[in-house]
Amino acid sequence: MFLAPYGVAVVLLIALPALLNFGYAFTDHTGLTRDPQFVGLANLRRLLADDFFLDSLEASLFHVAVSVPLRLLAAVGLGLLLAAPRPGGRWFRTAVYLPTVIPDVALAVLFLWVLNPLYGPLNQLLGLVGHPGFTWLAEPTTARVGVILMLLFPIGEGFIVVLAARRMLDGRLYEAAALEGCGPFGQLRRLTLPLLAPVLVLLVVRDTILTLQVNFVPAYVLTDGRPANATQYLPVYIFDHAFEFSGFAYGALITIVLMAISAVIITAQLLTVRRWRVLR
Amino acid sequence: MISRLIGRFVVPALFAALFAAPLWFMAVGSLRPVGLPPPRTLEIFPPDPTVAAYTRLPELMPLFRYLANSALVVALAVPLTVVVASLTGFGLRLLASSARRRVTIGLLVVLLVPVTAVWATRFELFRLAGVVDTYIPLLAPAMLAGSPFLVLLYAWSFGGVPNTQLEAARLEGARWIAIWRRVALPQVRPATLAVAVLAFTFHWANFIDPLLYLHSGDRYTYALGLQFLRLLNPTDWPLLMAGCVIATAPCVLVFLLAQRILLNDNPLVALRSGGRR
Amino acid sequence: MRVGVAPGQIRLESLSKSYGRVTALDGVDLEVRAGELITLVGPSGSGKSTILRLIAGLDRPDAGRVLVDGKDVGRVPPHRRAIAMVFQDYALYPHLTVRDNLLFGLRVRRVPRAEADRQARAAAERLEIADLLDRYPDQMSGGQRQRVALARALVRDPSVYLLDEPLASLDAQLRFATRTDLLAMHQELRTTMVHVTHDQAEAMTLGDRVVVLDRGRVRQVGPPQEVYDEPADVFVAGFLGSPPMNLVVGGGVLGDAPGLTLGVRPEDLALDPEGPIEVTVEAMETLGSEAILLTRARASTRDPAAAAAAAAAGAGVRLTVRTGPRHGVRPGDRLRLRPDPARIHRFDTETGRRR
Amino acid sequence: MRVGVAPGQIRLESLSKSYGRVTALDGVDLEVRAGELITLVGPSGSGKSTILRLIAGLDRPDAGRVLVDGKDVGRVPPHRRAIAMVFQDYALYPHLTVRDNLLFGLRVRRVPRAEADRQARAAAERLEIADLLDRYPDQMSGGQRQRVALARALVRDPSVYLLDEPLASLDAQLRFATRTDLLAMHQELRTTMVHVTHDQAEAMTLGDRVVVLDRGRVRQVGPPQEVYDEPADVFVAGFLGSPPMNLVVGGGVLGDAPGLTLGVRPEDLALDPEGPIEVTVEAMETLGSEAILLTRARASTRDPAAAAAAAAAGAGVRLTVRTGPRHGVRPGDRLRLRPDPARIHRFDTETGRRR
Amino acid sequence: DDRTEGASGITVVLFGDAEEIAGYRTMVEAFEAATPDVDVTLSPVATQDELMAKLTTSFAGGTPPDVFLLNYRRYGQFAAQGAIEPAQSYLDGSEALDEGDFSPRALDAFRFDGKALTCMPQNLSSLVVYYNADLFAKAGVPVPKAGWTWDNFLVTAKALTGDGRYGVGVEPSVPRIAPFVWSNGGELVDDPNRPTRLTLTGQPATRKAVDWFLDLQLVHKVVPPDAEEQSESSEARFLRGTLGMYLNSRVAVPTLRTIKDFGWDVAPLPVAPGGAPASILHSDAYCMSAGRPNHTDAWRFIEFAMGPKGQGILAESGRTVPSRLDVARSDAFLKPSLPPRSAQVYLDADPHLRATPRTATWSRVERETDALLEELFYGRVEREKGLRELEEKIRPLFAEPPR
Ligand SMILES: Nc1ncnc2c1ncn2[C@@H]1O[C@H](COP(=O)(O)OP(=O)(O)OP(=O)(O)O)[C@@H](O)[C@H]1O
Ligand SMILES: Nc1ncnc2c1ncn2[C@@H]1O[C@H](COP(=O)(O)OP(=O)(O)OP(=O)(O)O)[C@@H](O)[C@H]1O
Ligand SMILES: [Mg+2]
Ligand SMILES: [Mg+2]
Repeated sequence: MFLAPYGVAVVLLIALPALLNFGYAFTDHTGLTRDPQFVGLANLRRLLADDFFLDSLEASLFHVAVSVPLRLLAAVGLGLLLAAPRPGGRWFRTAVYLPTVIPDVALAVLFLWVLNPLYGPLNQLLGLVGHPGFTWLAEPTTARVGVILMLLFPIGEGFIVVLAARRMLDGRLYEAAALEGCGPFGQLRRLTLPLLAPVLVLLVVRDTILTLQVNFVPAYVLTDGRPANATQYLPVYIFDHAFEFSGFAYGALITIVLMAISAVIITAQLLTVRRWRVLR
Repeated sequence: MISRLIGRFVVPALFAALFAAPLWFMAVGSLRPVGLPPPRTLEIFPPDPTVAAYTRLPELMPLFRYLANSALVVALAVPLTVVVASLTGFGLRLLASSARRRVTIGLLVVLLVPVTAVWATRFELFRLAGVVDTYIPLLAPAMLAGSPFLVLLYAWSFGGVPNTQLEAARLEGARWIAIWRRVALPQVRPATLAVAVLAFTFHWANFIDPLLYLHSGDRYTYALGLQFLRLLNPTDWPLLMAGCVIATAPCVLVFLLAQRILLNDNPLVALRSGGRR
Repeated sequence: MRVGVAPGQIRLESLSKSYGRVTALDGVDLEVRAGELITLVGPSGSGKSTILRLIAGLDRPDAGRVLVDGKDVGRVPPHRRAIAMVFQDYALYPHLTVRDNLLFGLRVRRVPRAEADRQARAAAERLEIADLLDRYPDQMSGGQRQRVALARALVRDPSVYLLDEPLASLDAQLRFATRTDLLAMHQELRTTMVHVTHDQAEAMTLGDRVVVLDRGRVRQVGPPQEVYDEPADVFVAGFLGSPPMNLVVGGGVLGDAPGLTLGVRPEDLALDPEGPIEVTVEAMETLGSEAILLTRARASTRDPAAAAAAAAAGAGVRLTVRTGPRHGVRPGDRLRLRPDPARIHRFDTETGRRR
Repeated sequence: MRVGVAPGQIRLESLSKSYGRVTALDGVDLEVRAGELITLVGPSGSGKSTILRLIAGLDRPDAGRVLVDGKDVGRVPPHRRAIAMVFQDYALYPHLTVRDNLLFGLRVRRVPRAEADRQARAAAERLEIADLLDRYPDQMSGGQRQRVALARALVRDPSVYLLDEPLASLDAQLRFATRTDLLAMHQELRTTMVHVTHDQAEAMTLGDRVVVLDRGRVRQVGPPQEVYDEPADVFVAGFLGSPPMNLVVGGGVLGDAPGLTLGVRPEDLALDPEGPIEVTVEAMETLGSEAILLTRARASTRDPAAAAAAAAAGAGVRLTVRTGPRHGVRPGDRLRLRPDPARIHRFDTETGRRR
Repeated sequence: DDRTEGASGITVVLFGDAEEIAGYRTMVEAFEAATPDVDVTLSPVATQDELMAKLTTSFAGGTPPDVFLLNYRRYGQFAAQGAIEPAQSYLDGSEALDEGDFSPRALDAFRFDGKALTCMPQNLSSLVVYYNADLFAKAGVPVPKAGWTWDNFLVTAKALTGDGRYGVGVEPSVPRIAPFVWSNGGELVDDPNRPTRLTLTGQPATRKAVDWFLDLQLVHKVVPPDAEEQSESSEARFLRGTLGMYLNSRVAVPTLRTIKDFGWDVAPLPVAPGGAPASILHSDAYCMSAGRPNHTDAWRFIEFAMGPKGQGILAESGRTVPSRLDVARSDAFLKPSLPPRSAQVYLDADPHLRATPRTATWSRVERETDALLEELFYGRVEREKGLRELEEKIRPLFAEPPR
């Protein structure tokens, strides 16, 4: 009963539009007219011959492969580092969370500034240690790094989850381990990480989805696919097709591919995890 | 002792500073005089700070109208988000654990649907409902409780209300909705505050929905307005940063209210405690 | 106060309930007389709480019926049954003061304000918590909370009280006092009360009759002393009494009885230099007012199975003896015991039933 | 096994510890002999766990010293003290099997694999959990977990065991059995054990000596029976024994004693038609092997304060009587009681100390 | 409120920065004052990307705006779908407007099938050279004048470069490189009407122009290098007085008018040696969505916007070169109180204006080409290889999507 409003909203606002969208994938819908014709697998054939799609796929996969572990590392590392109660601890945590509340557009604009090769604080910081810096958004690799760097900051939700999960662990276990001769590092390796494993898996899955699909606005504003399509992530590519190049149906097809890829990656993650037997 | 101090304070402080740095640069950048070439060396604080950028903003766009619109949207959407999230979280809480796991997986699947997949097709729905160019489409994310995270936050918090209390209330003749409102909600006020804050930042920053579903320029929200600034005179970094500061400041202020709970030494206890006080 | 037939008679007819694959209740028949204080006792998971929940209407039975005062209440929602329940953790609303806790049910049932206040005050006074009305639950001790929970039940003026382990979270001293209060309250109200505990000592002290449950089935119903003195089967014999009854398969040192299991309670074994059973004291627990001796006898049985088992375990039969304190016995001493022949219990080894 | 002076002697010297504004310990002096099983008992919050934590090195004292085998261990970190601790909630690692739980400490200390396996298996066998080695903690019953926790402590082969309410979360039957196991284990190992409980019955049954704590202070130390028979003050008298000792300020029906409080245990009041105290039975609890009578006597005292108090309460002195079962008494009956004059305890009403 | 469905209101979607939008707003207010029975909902967005997103969602959702402003390089995909109500018949039947009032070059760009007019172009901008007169004086080089050549341009640029300053600011993109190609007699694509591939390397004339353009950066280094451009756009540089010449269309003028510290003016593009003058059309047009119930009111709005009054208002903002010739030739445009003085330059370019192809896929082609040109221009890839790969990569994009 309580789930009803939400359920209705999900059906109306997500399931139904998504289904419609899937339907469009096999038409010639451009988004501009309202009489899409069924064209079967023509879009699929086009996709298979599309070099730009491959670039885009590569960009996305690279991004996920680097960004998810880094974001996780940051969220978990900081979560664990700052979990222990200490005077002023809340303010440290607040500082870590704050970038998460910056609106996407503002974050991207801010990073346009941070990554500015001559005036940007990042290169200036590098200058302090004698490094000439990079033209961040001009080189394919550094542009990707720049986007990853930007997305390393809004990790607040994962951070909070780790904080909370860490606090839920029984302090007794740590005392028991200490009595058995286990130092801080051993406690991290033998207690904290294994015990947090279910939460970490959840975070990885969530972050994978998010990274693949939703961190769209900042990447879009920061680089818009440049340079040389190095940051033409799948959502950006979908957006361009669906909304700029009148390729609505084609965009819909890539959307399906994106969902499939997400599902495959997540399944792979879960299978790996099962092999490690961290979840019973 | 020293190493303990480093471990406990210096390292965390370094990370905190790292994460606070972007905001600092944003604020500092907005205080530079308009039109001045940017500095080529690291500048922790501008030599002669000025608020000129802020005073120029209202000249360039209907700043206060946009802000008022944003405020209106937030004022509508945040309560709705809280209601939906708490109802759903409560519903989730009442489910047996196996059903709960299934619904949680369902939430993840919902996350799996790319946003791009629903933008245009949702429009059709809104047109059928006749609500295009009203604020109702902007409330759609609120109907979805902002994000599954908020639902789970509530489910988590309600987990602290023992079954027996709910049953006691039922025996005393309370309907479920009354139990939700009079027994469960008052016990998770901190969670409500936290959800409200997160919902605030979400709706305040929402950029795509207003772009797609609002037509009238005088209904635009501030997130859209910020876009117009991006096209302005590119030497106007201070102006752009001032725009960002205005976009960010309400979120930061509101968040500072909630950090007491969300970032408490013991967030779970903080979320669940506080029936009163 | 009430005229005619006192209400509050409950009948459970072949009640069954499963949660998923777990069978919580498996055909329970039980009759609770109006005005009776009956105690359900059994190990954890034996279905005690489930019975209360079915009576209260919080869950529905898979099979069987619940009759209150002769009427099937299967379709009556919980709040329409004149039943109040006190939960193990009291289930006080932590965000409300004691007063508002008492008023909660009245408010949701839209009882007029003045009337509601009057009733709440009356209940509070009867349980001597009138001076706590403005406190919050976490500002009170366990015993006080307990009384608030009772007062809240009282406000409903129900014809049946269901008490789910109301004393479990109190410490020993408080438990003793609250037990007394509960008894006094029942003696005064004379309303039907169904009381649940998993503590066998408590089961013996509260209630006119005790119902022993095991894995969803009723094993025995009767007055406590009767159940103690004449347990219906091995389970009841082993469950009630602390330390539990000594049970010897095949009779052994208690006298040969092939196919039977003989039992004797620790207090029915007397130290007697002339006694027939020779034992070695292995350990000893002094409880102030009494002592428990843990002894081991040499198994002298003709039941081959029992003998084999004893031999396999590499040890004789263990016998627990309850005796007075200050008797000068030390671990390692050899003693002789004499069982009270009138108090030897005989059970069928196969079925476990009393013979 | 060990040669020379057995290790495991512990000395606490005026140990104090505060948490924020809460004083958990307030100048505790205590000597635990090597090989002794000593029990700390006291109400909740009296500082029992704190003492264990200070001995283990999990917390640091604010003042005072902890000496193990004569050496101040103030600067020795927990894992360097040869101390094993069993926590009330067992603190088993939930993500590890029983085997890995047992191996945890050995792995950390880099004991060679084969040797580690051998030790773990030995400990498991000694506690009869060898067949549970592949289970996870949440797949076991409370008693089994308890034994795993003990086995884990055993693997360390420490010179001191600290047991923090190891039996608290077990139900009565299991508790009895585990208590027996613990005793047997101590008798076999003869290693120093410090055992904590808040249950006075348990305190009486386990341990060579018992230490009664109240609000961070030691009230009495001694063998259980001695503490029971000669409580050092009113607190100890009231704390040990269930039901607790009857205490009458000013002596009252127990015989006039101005300025003193007289006490008599329920089992030292005999039913005697000739007895000097006339009482009315208010309620009765039958426990199978015994019965408790709750009676009320008319206060006949010359101590004006006590008389006034009794009058104000509108009632006479309550006396609890422990007697055998099956005596045919009913509530409302009038009886006469005779206290055992040799067992009347005398306390100073002002200081509470024994006189 | 039935503005989206009813007969009394129309929705107009426009793009532009804050100042441009302010100009449109003034015009809409004037229209509403003149036509009280039509209520206009002005729906501005910032970038053309956002415009496209907004248009696509509203078209797909079935409620497109009545009128929208669209660049000619993007209208092809709309026209190809029949999503635009062709303007020709309305213009023919109009009493207020006459086809002859407007620049034929601008109109031609919006004849999708080559004959009938699809949208009404509101402006007629062209690529020109803005120059910092003070820097020229300081460097002692003559100010550019009509008919100057690539060589003059390069010499000037070199003279202006140095001391932290650069001679030329230009972004590497199709619309910037095209006029040079055309001036040299080359073509960007194989067939301007039905293009199937780029011809940057194939034709010598084209190749020479491309090389000359790339050399500005790669050889002569008169254009700010990568990091400099990334840090500070050419426009910002010009505003700051550290850039000699800046290539852009009329769109830059409102911003350049904020310059207070030095004099600046505008000049035509240089001509290829032996070539002809050429420039590229920049034009945005008002389009009407097909299938809307209210074309009459929509057309009335366009009539007003394209009339002397509407064009005048926008001309005053400085942002546009009016497509309406009478307004363009009026003093309102030619003799404003504000720079640039030589506004005639924009009009003189009119006869030489050319447009890029207007096919359904052109905007995509242009966008991907721009991205790759940028790589070449800043020397991130080797020239020969880069050009060849560029052509190959772009080639499939010309194909129409499956129908
Ligand atoms: N909501 C439920 N879902 C699944 N299983 C349940 C549920 N409630 C009870 N059970 C199972 O039903 C059986 C009986 O439970 P019940 O709560 O009646 O036991 P109990 O006798 O009250 O035990 P305890 O003394 O531990 O409270 C147990 O095995 C329990 O695990
Ligand atoms: N970490 C802590 N922070 C604050 N106060 C504490 C802490 N640990 C213990 N205390 C306080 O110190 C006092 C003694 O605590 P301790 O745990 O030693 O009591 P205990 O005798 O073990 O009680 P229990 O029987 O309830 O376990 C209590 O008042 C307790 O509230
Ligand atoms: Mg129960
Ligand atoms: Mg403790």
